[in-house]
Amino acid sequence: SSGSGDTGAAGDDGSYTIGVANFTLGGPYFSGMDKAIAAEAKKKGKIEIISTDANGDAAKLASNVEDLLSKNVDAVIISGGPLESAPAALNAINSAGKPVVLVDRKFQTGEYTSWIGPDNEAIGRQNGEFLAQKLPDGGKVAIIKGGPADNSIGLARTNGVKSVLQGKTGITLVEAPDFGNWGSDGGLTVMESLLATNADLKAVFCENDAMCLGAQRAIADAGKADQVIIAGVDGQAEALKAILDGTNYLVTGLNDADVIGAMGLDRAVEILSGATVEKDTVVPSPMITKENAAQYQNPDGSF
Amino acid sequence: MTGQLTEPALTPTEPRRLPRLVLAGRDITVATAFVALIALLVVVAALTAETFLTPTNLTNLLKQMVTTGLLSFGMLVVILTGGIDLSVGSIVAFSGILTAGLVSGLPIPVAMAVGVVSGIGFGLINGALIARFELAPFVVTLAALTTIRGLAFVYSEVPIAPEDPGFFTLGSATLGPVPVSTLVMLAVFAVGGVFLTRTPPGRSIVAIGGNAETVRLAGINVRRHVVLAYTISGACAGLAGVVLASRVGIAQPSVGVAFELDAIAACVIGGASLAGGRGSVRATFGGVLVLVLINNLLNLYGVQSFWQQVLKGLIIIAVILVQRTNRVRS
Amino acid sequence: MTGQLTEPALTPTEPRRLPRLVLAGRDITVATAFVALIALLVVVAALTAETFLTPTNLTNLLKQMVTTGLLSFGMLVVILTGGIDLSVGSIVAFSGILTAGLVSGLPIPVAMAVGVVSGIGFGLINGALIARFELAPFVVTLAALTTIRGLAFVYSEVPIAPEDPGFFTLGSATLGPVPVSTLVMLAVFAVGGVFLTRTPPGRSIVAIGGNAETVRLAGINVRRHVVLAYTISGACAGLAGVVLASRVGIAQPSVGVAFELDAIAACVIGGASLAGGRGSVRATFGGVLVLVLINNLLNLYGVQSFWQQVLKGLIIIAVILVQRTNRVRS
Amino acid sequence: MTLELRGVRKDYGGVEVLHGVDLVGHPGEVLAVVGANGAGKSTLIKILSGAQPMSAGEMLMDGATVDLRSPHDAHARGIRTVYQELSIVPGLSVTENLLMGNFPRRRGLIDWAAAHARAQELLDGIGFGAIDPRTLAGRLSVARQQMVEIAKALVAEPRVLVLDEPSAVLAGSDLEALFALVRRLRERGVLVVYVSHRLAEVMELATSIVVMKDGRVIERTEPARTSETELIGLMAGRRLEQVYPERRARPGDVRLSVHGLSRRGEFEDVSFELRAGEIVGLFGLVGSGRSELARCVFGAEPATSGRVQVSGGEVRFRAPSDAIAAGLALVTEDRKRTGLVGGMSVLDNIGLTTMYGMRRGPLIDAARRRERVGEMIDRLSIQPEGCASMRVANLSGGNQQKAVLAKWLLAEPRVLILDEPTRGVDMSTRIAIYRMIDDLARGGLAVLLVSSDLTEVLGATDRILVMNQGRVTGELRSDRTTEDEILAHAIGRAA
Ligand SMILES: Nc1ncnc2c1ncn2[C@@H]1O[C@H](COP(=O)(O)OP(=O)(O)OP(=O)(O)O)[C@@H](O)[C@H]1O
Ligand SMILES: Nc1ncnc2c1ncn2[C@@H]1O[C@H](COP(=O)(O)OP(=O)(O)OP(=O)(O)O)[C@@H](O)[C@H]1O
Ligand SMILES: O[C@@H]1[C@H](O)[C@H](O)CO[C@H]1O
Ligand SMILES: [Mg+2]
Ligand SMILES: [Mg+2]
Repeated sequence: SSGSGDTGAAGDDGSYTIGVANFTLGGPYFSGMDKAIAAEAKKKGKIEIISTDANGDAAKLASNVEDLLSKNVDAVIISGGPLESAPAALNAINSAGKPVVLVDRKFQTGEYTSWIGPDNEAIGRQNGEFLAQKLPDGGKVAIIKGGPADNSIGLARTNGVKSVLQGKTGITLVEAPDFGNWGSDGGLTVMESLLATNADLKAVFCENDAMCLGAQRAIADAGKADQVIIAGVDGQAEALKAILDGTNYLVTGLNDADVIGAMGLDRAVEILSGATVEKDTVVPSPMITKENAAQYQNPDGSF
Repeated sequence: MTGQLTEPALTPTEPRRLPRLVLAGRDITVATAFVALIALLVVVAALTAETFLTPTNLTNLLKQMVTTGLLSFGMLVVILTGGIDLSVGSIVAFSGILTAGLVSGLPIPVAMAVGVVSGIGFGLINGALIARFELAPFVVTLAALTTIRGLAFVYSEVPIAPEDPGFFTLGSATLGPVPVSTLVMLAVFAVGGVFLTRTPPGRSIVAIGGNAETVRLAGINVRRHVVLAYTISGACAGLAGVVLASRVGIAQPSVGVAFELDAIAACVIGGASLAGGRGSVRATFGGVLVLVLINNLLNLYGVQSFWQQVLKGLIIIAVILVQRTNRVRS
Repeated sequence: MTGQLTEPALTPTEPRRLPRLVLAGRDITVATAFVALIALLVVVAALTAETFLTPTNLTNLLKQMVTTGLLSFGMLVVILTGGIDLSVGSIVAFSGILTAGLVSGLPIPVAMAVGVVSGIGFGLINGALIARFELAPFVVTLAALTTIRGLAFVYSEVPIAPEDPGFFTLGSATLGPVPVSTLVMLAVFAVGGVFLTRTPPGRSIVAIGGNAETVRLAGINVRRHVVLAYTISGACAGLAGVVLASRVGIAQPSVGVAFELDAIAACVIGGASLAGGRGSVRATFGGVLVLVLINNLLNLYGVQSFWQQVLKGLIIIAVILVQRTNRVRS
Repeated sequence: MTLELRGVRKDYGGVEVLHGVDLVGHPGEVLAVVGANGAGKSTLIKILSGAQPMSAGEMLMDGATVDLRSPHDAHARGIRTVYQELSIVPGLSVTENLLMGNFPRRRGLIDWAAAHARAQELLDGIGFGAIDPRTLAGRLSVARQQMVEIAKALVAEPRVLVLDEPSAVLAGSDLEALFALVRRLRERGVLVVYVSHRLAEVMELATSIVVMKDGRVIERTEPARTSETELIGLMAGRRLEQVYPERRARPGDVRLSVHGLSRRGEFEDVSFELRAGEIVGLFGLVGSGRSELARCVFGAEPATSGRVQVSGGEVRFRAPSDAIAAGLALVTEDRKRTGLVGGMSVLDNIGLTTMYGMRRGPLIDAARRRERVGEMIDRLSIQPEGCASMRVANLSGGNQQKAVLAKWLLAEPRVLILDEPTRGVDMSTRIAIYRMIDDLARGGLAVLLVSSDLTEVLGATDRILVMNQGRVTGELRSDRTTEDEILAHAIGRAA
């Protein structure tokens, strides 16, 4: 715990200041997680949160972390978004002797105290198995990636799907050449192009729900809602609704920003109070279908 | 001195250097070359990509040109005055999410109108700052890009997906094989063409880009016309935002990043000068076609995303090179 | 109005009312006002944000200005010729990932030099296309933005994090309280200032933006100087990419998106005219300071991210308004 | 309408350039304003036309005080101005330039057919019918652009028409048309304010003449009561000696020789020689191709065919830099577009051509440059005092012209091509320029003087080449020819 900082009033009474360094808040998943962290802190009481946004600029993330350290926070939570690593930021935190908890994104390099996030490859496999089961006679399955190419989370999800489907007889995989940029508008245009080149698609997997929601519209517009089924990732509210409504959106793998955010904050507090904690914690990602979708709907959730 | 000249001197016939083919004061060689270029692109596409001429793909093309098309027309108007509007992408996001947010409480057409009006409002503010205080358009609209994007997120951090299926009509309905949204865009170009060539405010906007001081001396209110230009751009962006949200079915505060670049590119590919005063509605539409065709073709060929980027840039250079070479030669 | 008749009235020039004090051709009132503005920002910051004057924060500020600073100087040179360079963000990404990729095989300084050279290469190509074929800088560098971004991904789809701690030195070492990277940037500004005001090529670049035809007829190779300008911008972007990668400790092909906008904003806040021929190295540095201070302050005040964006845009408008009002009044 | 200025003062950034000007003009009068470069003529006109506010004083129309806040105010009161510098919109048709803001409409839309017809009618009506209203204004020659400019001021008949050096770019029938127009307007009761350096035409056209000097009106007279010589003396503040120096050329070696030079669509098969110590005039009507020839010889434009030799050696200029390296210099005819960088200082402008040669290490040798440029400023008496650090665009028109000249003289050329070098330059400065050219020629310089001013061509040169429609149609000795003979060649009717 911290010493005599202006803002860091840490102590044995369990009051802490925790900094949150977001790489970007420009996506609902990320702003949802940021809110979940704040909400959890409020629930716990006596914890002050200082949240920063690097607006997608890696150097700014490093500066923000330095800013946080100069404000003498007790711990830092990093939501790295599409960033693959942030050695400078991690080094700064380490040399300040503060713990750092990564949420969602696990960095490839550098020392961190603890990570909480999903097993993306597992989510992909789970989706793959579901699709294989829904397509016993095989068929064309399209994959829509978020991009850019250096995005390891998306890669893991796609690899998961591929690892299951590639072997299956009768199934052909079609990877869209361009990226959907993790948004519904991107999902829509990429799906439109896919449908033009592959009229006989049977299913589409998107690396997140937002893209699937756009893809679903493109499929509906093309009058193929009965032909193409959809599988996504995240458990975004609109996706849950589509699944529950019995549309051709059949499945998603839960990657709950609310849960991961809350767990991240809990983990930081645990560390600060001296507990020994697991280094890497995989948050389970149950498969969500029409049967169980209702139980994951959370009107108070931020994502 | 020459003044005392008694005999009427021969006046040489002029103008002397003109392109070889002239029709109604335009050198049609450049325009023809441009049409030929687009035709060539289409023919190459049709011959090399089997799926290019399928109805789905053609409908796709028609849909995919809507956003860039709408933004490009508005951008052209601003570029003609010698300005630029970098804020259009953010306006797209704001008007879309605003409309989607209002749909729950208001009739859909009203909500959509409000979305467009928000674009008009932002355009007005841009124009007023630029015209009234003579600030550089680039920085004003760059600041607007930032502020309006922020406002879109302030309005709603999360995407909004209206339930009412009527919300999707504008974006998904078709008239025969032609999407309604495409017709909306074509109507904007048609009306816009008449506006710029045959109405006094339209001509004033063109003239301002050529020489604002002269226009001022002619007793025309330059400021008011500059404001008008940015308002038109804002309106187009607002409309594009509404159409896009309706098409995607979900409005996101994060859409539209870098949309302004494609719109500007379309204008310049169509021969518009960023110094103002030169640009044509038809050629800008051609520029939109070129961009949409490039994207479509690269996708049909299945070119990998980052190679797509590499090629897209190179093709744009090639297109303006061809245009340029032709212009110099004629 | 003889001199100004054809100048578009909307570009904020010093049109009719001239400042009262003129020193060596500069209106010092505006410069003074600008310095006062920055000083005011600093004082307000120091008084209202307790942490502003802490050594950590000041060091932070110094680090935060490096990328924008380097890019802004290069951008200024290009803007002076009447051009623009939108490709700098992509060059940052390319040179960074190239350097990081080479570090495993080459000595670090050599790898870094190669990174900078890649920027020079891209600048050369931009400049050659613009100067040789007289293409619009906006579109050429927009195409380059796309192509070079694609090439960064072609070079490596995944981020590269060199193991050798020597790679981090440039980005993290300090000389006393001052980061080495900041010193590098300051050196660029110092040398650049001398270049633009006191060397023949520098003066030629400024003159070209004022009236390229006059410069050509004066026997100066305009094309070569335009190429030089883009090459300088490319070099600055290459250097910025290397410094950034070293600072972050990892190179990603996706970094640098929209960096060009801040660089352009810095130049214009510093009073540069996008029409070319007007702009100052010192004032551009002031523009960089303004931008960095705004970001820093909004952070220190703990303003919520989206509101930061809203405010950042508004503050930029306010700053150029103050500058403008002052220019007109004096 | 009677227009009156009382005690008008104007200062630019603290420097007063008009020190209390009084002026009265009546309907049906052609009021000529003459004065040396920088005397304040253009400034006065800007005040008359609402383009610049006065710092002190008042303006009255028919006895009532008026406050012009903008050119628009002036228009509304019937004051129209044709400025010294062109202000057409080059990318628009002549019709549009003329009718801007006043288009005929049908059902809300502009009726272009009617608009063109009206423009044509307008041009015909003022004697400029040769201009096709559908052409893009930028495609017209400078002379024709100037005529469009004048036509624009007459779309609605003005009560006061202000013309700032309207004849500077006109010649021949165009000039005749302008004079006829001014006379017609006068008869119709319009007050015409006419600024010109061409005193002959002032004597011919004006009903009254106002002489300005150093920001003051120092004399009001009439053509019948004065003479060109007297006017020149008043403007200069001293008696002027002979205008043109006595030339006794002793031509030396051939410096420049041009053989069969052609450039498609502009000039054809042009051959001539220029010797050291010679001043050769190049006369022709506007549009005869002289400027193009000069630019081509200078390497600014490539030739289609033909050869150029400098001092006997074959040269191929791919760019002006090659020509400059070979010792050529070209003072272009359009100082604003091709002679100056308006936003830069006088120092930067004059030093532009020579800065690469004036280096210390990588830096410009600032001290030496300042000194050399300073010498040039003194030699050509470029005004105002201490103008080296001023923006060149803030100099008066004539002084800008001198700055261009200074730039090229600083380069110490061996062959100097001057394209209308005295356009807009006052008489005493002209005399200085002629003297300087004469001196330089005596020192061995070869000079080609392109000019539309017959007296100048006759007086300042040794030999005259005459061009007509892109061809050299005559070569005459200045001391053995007449204005009529030159003109006959120029219009292609020489025996
Ligand atoms: N914008 C300006 N700023 C500062 N000084 C100016 C400006 N415009 C004109 N001047 C100065 O005012 C004086 C009068 O200039 P003006 O243009 O009225 O002269 P003029 O009589 O028209 O000369 P010319 O015959 O050369 O055209 C000159 O000394 C000139 O340098
Ligand atoms: N049809 C045209 N298109 C483009 N530019 C033209 C055209 N006609 C003339 N010009 C340009 O206008 C300028 C003035 O033209 P002008 O008719 O005075 O010809 P000129 O040969 O220069 O005449 P002068 O004999 O008076 O020098 C020149 O720079 C010329 O290149
Ligand atoms: O895991 C998250 C989410 O799936 C989001 O939708 C995109 O970015 C990833 O990092
Ligand atoms: Mg004048
Ligand atoms: Mg000429």
